[in-house]
Amino acid sequence: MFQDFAYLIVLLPIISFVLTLFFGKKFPANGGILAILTIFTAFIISAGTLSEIYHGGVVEQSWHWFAFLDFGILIDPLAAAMLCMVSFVSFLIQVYSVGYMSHDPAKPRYFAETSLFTAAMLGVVLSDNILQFFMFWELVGLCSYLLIGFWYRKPSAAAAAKKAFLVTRVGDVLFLAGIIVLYLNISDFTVPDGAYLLQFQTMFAAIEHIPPSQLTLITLLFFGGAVGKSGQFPLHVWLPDAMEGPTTVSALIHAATMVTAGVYLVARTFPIFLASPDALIVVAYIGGFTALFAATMGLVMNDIKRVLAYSTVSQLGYMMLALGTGIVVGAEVVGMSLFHLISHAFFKALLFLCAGSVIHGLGLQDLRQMGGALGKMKITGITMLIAALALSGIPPTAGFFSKDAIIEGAYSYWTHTGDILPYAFGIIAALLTSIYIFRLWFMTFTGEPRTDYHAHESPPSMTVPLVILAILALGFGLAAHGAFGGFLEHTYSEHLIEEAAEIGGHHLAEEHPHPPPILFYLPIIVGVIGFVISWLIYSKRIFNMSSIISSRNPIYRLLLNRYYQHQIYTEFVAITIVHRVLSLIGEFIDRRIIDGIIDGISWILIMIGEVIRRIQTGVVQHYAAWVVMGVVALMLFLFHGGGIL
Amino acid sequence: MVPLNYYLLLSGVLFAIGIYGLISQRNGIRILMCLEILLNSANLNLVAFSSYHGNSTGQVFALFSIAIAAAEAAIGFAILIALFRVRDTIDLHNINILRW
Amino acid sequence: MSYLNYTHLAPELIVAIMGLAVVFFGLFIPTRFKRGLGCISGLALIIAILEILRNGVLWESQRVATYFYDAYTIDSLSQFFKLVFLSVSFIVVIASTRRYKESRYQDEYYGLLLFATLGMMVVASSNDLLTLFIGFELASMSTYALAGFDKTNPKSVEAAMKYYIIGSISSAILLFGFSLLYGATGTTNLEAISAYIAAHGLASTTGTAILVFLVAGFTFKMALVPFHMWAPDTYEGSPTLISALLAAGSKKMGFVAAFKVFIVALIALKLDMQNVFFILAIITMTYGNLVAISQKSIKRMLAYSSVAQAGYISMAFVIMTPLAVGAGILYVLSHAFMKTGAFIAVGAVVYMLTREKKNLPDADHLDNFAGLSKRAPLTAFAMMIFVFALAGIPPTAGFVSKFVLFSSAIHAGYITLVLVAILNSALSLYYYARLVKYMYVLPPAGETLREPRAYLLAMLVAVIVVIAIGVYPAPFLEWAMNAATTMGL
Amino acid sequence: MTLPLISLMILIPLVGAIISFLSRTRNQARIAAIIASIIPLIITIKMYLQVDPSTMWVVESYDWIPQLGITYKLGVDGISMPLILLANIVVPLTILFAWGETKRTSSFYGLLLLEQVGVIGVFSSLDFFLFYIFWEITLVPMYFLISIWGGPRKDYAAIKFFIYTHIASLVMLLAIFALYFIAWAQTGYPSFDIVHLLAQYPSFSPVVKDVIFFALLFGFIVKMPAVPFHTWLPDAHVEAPTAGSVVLAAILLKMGGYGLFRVMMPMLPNTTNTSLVITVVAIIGVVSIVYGAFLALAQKDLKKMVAYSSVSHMGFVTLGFASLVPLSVTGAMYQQFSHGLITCILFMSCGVIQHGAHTRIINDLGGLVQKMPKLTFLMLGGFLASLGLPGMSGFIAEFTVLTGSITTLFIYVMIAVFGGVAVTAAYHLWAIQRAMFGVFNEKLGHIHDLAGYEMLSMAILLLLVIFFGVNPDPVWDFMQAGANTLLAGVHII
Repeated sequence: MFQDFAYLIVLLPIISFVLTLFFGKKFPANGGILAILTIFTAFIISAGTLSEIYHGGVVEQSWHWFAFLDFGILIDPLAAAMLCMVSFVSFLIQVYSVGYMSHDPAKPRYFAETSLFTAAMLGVVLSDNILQFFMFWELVGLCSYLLIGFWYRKPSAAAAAKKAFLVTRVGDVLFLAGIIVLYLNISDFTVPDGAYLLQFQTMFAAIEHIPPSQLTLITLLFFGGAVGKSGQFPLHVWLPDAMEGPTTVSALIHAATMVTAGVYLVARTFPIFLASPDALIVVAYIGGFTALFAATMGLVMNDIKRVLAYSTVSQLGYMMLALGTGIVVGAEVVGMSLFHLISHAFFKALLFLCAGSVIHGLGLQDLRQMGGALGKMKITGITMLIAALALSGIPPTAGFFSKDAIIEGAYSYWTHTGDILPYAFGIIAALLTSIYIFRLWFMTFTGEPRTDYHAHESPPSMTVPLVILAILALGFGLAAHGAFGGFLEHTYSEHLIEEAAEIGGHHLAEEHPHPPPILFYLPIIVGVIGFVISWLIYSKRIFNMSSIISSRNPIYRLLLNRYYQHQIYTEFVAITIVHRVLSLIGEFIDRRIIDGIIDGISWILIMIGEVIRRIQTGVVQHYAAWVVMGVVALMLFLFHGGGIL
Repeated sequence: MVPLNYYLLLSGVLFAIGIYGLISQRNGIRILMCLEILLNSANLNLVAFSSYHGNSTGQVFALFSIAIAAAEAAIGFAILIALFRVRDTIDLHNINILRW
Repeated sequence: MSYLNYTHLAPELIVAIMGLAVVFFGLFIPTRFKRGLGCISGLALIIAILEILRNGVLWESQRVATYFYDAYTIDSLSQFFKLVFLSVSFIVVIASTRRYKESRYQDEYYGLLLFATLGMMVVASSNDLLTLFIGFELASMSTYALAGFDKTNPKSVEAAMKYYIIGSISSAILLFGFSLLYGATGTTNLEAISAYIAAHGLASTTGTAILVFLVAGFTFKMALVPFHMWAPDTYEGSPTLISALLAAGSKKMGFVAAFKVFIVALIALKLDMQNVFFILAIITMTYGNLVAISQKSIKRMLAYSSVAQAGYISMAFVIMTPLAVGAGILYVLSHAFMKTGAFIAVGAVVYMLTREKKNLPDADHLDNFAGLSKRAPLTAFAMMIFVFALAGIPPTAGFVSKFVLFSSAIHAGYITLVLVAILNSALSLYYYARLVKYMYVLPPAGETLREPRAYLLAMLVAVIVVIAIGVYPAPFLEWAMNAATTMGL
Repeated sequence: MTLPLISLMILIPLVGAIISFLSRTRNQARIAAIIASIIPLIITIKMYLQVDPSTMWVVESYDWIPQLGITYKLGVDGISMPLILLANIVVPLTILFAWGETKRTSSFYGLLLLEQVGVIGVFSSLDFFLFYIFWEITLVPMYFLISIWGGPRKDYAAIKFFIYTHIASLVMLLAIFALYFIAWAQTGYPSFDIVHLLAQYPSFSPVVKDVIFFALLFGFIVKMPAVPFHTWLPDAHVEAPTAGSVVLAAILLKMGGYGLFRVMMPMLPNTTNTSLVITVVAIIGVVSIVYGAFLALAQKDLKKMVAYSSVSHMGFVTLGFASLVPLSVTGAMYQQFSHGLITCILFMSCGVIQHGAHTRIINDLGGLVQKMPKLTFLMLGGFLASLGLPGMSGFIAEFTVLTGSITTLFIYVMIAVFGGVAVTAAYHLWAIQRAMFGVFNEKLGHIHDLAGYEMLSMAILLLLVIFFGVNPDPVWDFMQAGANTLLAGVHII
């Protein structure tokens, strides 16, 4: 019954977007109420649909669009789980926004754009073909642009918005190229009845007709898109800057919507990735490396939101890592990855909302100025602690279950391929994660205030979502970790996965050996170690950090400058190479050479005219002489030359 | 009987003299005279050819042409007089306000 | 007994009689009534035009009648050109009724104009070197006098002077050429010449000499480089209406004479002729356009443009196919109207300006055209039409003529020639567009002007024909093709 | 009796133009103009609803110059109909946008209508003579629009535009002649009928084929314009008044693309060395896309940037044309249509900014959103559409061109994707960030937001862009039928 209204999941937020944008001022809460209601309805439908397909079956609907393409809805377990998470988290964030944004004059625009953002994300999840997926994907990018640049008067916000759009656009270009190459390979494939070209099911059916090398190309291009959207190395640079928008937007981008789209893309097209010999290895490496790389930067950031941003990048790396281990573990990794995605959505949304609450309550963003806020902001402090525990994978939080599974997957990968690196990345990153998140918590909530501020707890519309999310971050893993994997296993048929693995030349391990006890408990151990280190340094202050935190320390400087990526990406690549050199060379060619030739020709012609008009001296004898010369010349020409035709 | 070539040579010489005069002289009157020489060289030709071919067409042509030359000279002098009135000179080298 | 039936000579007779009558009655009529002579002349011209249209020779592709011992023929070629000459004269006369309204010498003016027209008509019909030469000289001498008609204006006299001297040289050269041609063939009848050469051949030296002399003689009228030197000076210095007559009428007489002599009589020299005209055409159009760019006097600019246009038309002598000659003839017709119209428009401007300020030097300077669309909207509009027609922008006569002419060149395989012509045509846009810019874009250079009605009427006639040929060229093209076929190509 | 609908569509704006030229007051002129430009739109819609796009329908044919086989023959099919629709949408909206024009209004609106006349004529002519006449007629009003209402370097720009494109048309004319005469020699009777001549083309001798092909190609791609024959465009755009730019970019450039489809497409597979020709055309297309994008990035003037973006976007048309695949050919046609709508918004935005801020130099602007929120909204919509955002018509076009072409032009498509798409986003975003967002530049003084009629016009365009981006079917079906017919005779599919 709910599934018949599946299209409303996207449509309602879009309606909300249009109405709020143009008539926002006339609605209660400047349109907030509309946004909340529509997203809540979407959540209800999503949840209803999930319950309907829980015991099998998928929802498929499509309408002809143009050419060979349809608009379509596909809700399988993967999509259903994702839908519920997106709509639910978005709903909570919207509720929270009513309080958080209460002083902003541009509320209608805010609610309109967030509605569109949610709609776009839901559209990505619902899509049953890769093109529609891409369209909503781009729409997500657009909304992130609008929302990050929400406070467009701030030059830094406008710049960050542009950067976010452009960097993810680089990934999108790769994704688009992937779709195009995919089309190249399946354009003459006979489409099964009831399906159409570029539909996921057609793609999967066509896997065996595509040469593996092309599959690798396609999947790597797809993964390029995922790297851009999900902030993986090396296209992660936009994500920390995306903090320029309102904190709720950060929460929306980092927890529920945009960044998970990349992971969802890989999960959605997982059979193709599996069928390619090398793609998943790349995914694993990039994911693992990103997890570690981002965590190192998270250690030294002083802006509360920036720490969380790098944490997001790092956690997304984990999700990618999980998917990458699929060459050994098989389709189960989709469940693993998505499980982490959802638990991450809860605790990361919680972290951001807490950070928002802190910023709201303290009026500060710099960790070095905070301290001792726990007394004034109990709810925020405690919920944030829960989120931090979840992030660092301390049992029994959701983060523990999800991250543990991933590291275990990496272990399987290690044992089957002998390649330890992804595992090592995962473990070290887990340690660093624990350190930086507790550093953040301790610096914010313990000790003495380092500046004068008047803290106050946030209003209920903000704290209630915090509490709900905290409960989820705490209990979700415990409640769902068994059922979740089982449910998501229905996403891809076993036959499809086996066939794909065969094409890719992978041997899926039947048995996953349990690691020896020391390794089994290692994730928890490093989590605790991290906590202890942070506690000692930032709460007990037993070390003097000034020797490390100094501009003379090259490693610290490297990290604080974020590996000089701004210099490399913006100043060198964007400004120097693309703008200065390439486009100015083009300008030179255009103005001086191409136009120069044209203007030169006309100048020469005019000059010739100026010169030869002097033949007309005005003296009639000269004219007579010309006549005679003409006669003589014609005579000579005819006697000697002639026949030029 | 004088051979045709002699006539042609004479007319050619006359033609060349006329052309030379036209190019080298500055005085308008002389120019007009040179024009007459030019026309007459052609008339000479016509008459000579007429006698050579033994038909009268050339002579008729020459008569017409002489008449036309007379009219032409009249117009030429009329223009020269008008020129002299407005410019006070008939030195054609100086008559060049229209140029380029 | 066709030569007893003189009805086909009616147009010539009308013009001749009226010319004499105008001069004669001019002796007795007081100046203030002399304007009527202009009206009568115009009436005579229009009657002649109607007569030509009425008797239907234009639609014939065969010769219709011959007179005076084969010296004078009536066929569609001759009638077509007569139509051109009469129309040009008619348009000029309309405008002149205003321009010379108060002149004492109106009778002479109209007389000379009619005689000039008559001379041109005789050339168009002549089938003998003698009649051709007489017609040529009649037209030339009348126009010498007309060119110097403003005899107190140094420019006008100087223009007449130059025109006269170069014209006389060319006449002499032409006559010399005729004499050689007569010497070589023993006849002056064009068809007889052709038949003689076909039967006995022509020594190549003699042939070349004849060809060069005749080319020099005719291209002087056609104003092909380097025999064009007089044209810019004369067109600039002459009274503007006479410039119109020279550029549109007299010049076309050169073309019809050349068509007759070269195509009818000297077709045996076709190869040499094509070579010569190939070079002349290319040099002429390029030179004309390049020099026109830097002109500031509109009359002089139009003169150079006229030189360039002559270059296009003379492509017909290179291509020498019936289609090309037909196209050339069509171009002659179009150009006659475009150029007359343009000169009359300039004349109107000059007239309007000098009416206020006597002795205004350089009244036709480009700067005086600034903002003309505000000062004299109708004149400016007509001028724009003529200028775009000259540039070959559709839907005007200029476009159609170029279209047919260039296409005939492509047909005959003269790619180089057409390429040069086309680039020239694009180049010419530069100065035409500049004039349009002055008229329509720049701010007005003075007060609003009162536009003289006679000029407007003259321009209206020209505009109508230019547009008519542009929009519905079929009948005009048919006439031109008929005219071309009578030459027996 | 059936009405000669196409002739009416040409005639009514012509009459409107004359009325407008003669009208004494601004109001008279603009009301005449808007009425005369909307009636063709109504006719178009009526025709749209009763048609079969796969063949030529609504043909009007009369003898014109029988000696040369010239006829007055008009007709529309799936290739031309959407473009006629585009022209008839754009011109009324342009007139609406320019409702507040104050300088020499009667001529202004008249000239805009004349553009409509010429363009509809080009899109519906089935006779080369007629085609060429209309093709040339479009030059004149644009020349006036640039040189009367233009910016500081209008003389240079106008004359450059005029002569440059005129040379191209003349070269095209030469090729038409060659086609005509050789076909005449083959069939024994003269005809300028486009379809007839194109049917004769395959049996020409090889050298002639190539010469004709490249001459025609030159004529069309200068109009498009494609690199390296594009330099007249930035100058013309920068100097032209807003309405002139709009008409120039939105419909005049489309004539080049239309020529490619109508004339070149049937010839392309029959050239002597088709693969070479395709390579050349594809390279031109790709270079235009990439080079245009980079040049746009280098521009300091907002309008010039938009002009270069036109070069870049029209490259997709060339690329789609070269591939000879129905999907991409349809996509290329769609790109013509879509670019026509999108570019209007961009140029209108530039116009409003120029009008308000008296400068278009991006670095001198800044923070305009605070004074012009409505404009910023519409402009952002246009910019996003232009950078190929899904959901807008540009995306459909570019995507289908790229996917369609990939099967035959793999490497070129890849270059276009990687070199063009990202840069396109970059310059659009860079410009809008610098010009519209950030801190308001106080030096700009007091700035009004856009007027109601301007907003209406831009908003309609934006809605159309979104409508055709979400639901391309109405035009797509037409173009697809047209493309299939075109390619059916081609045997390369």
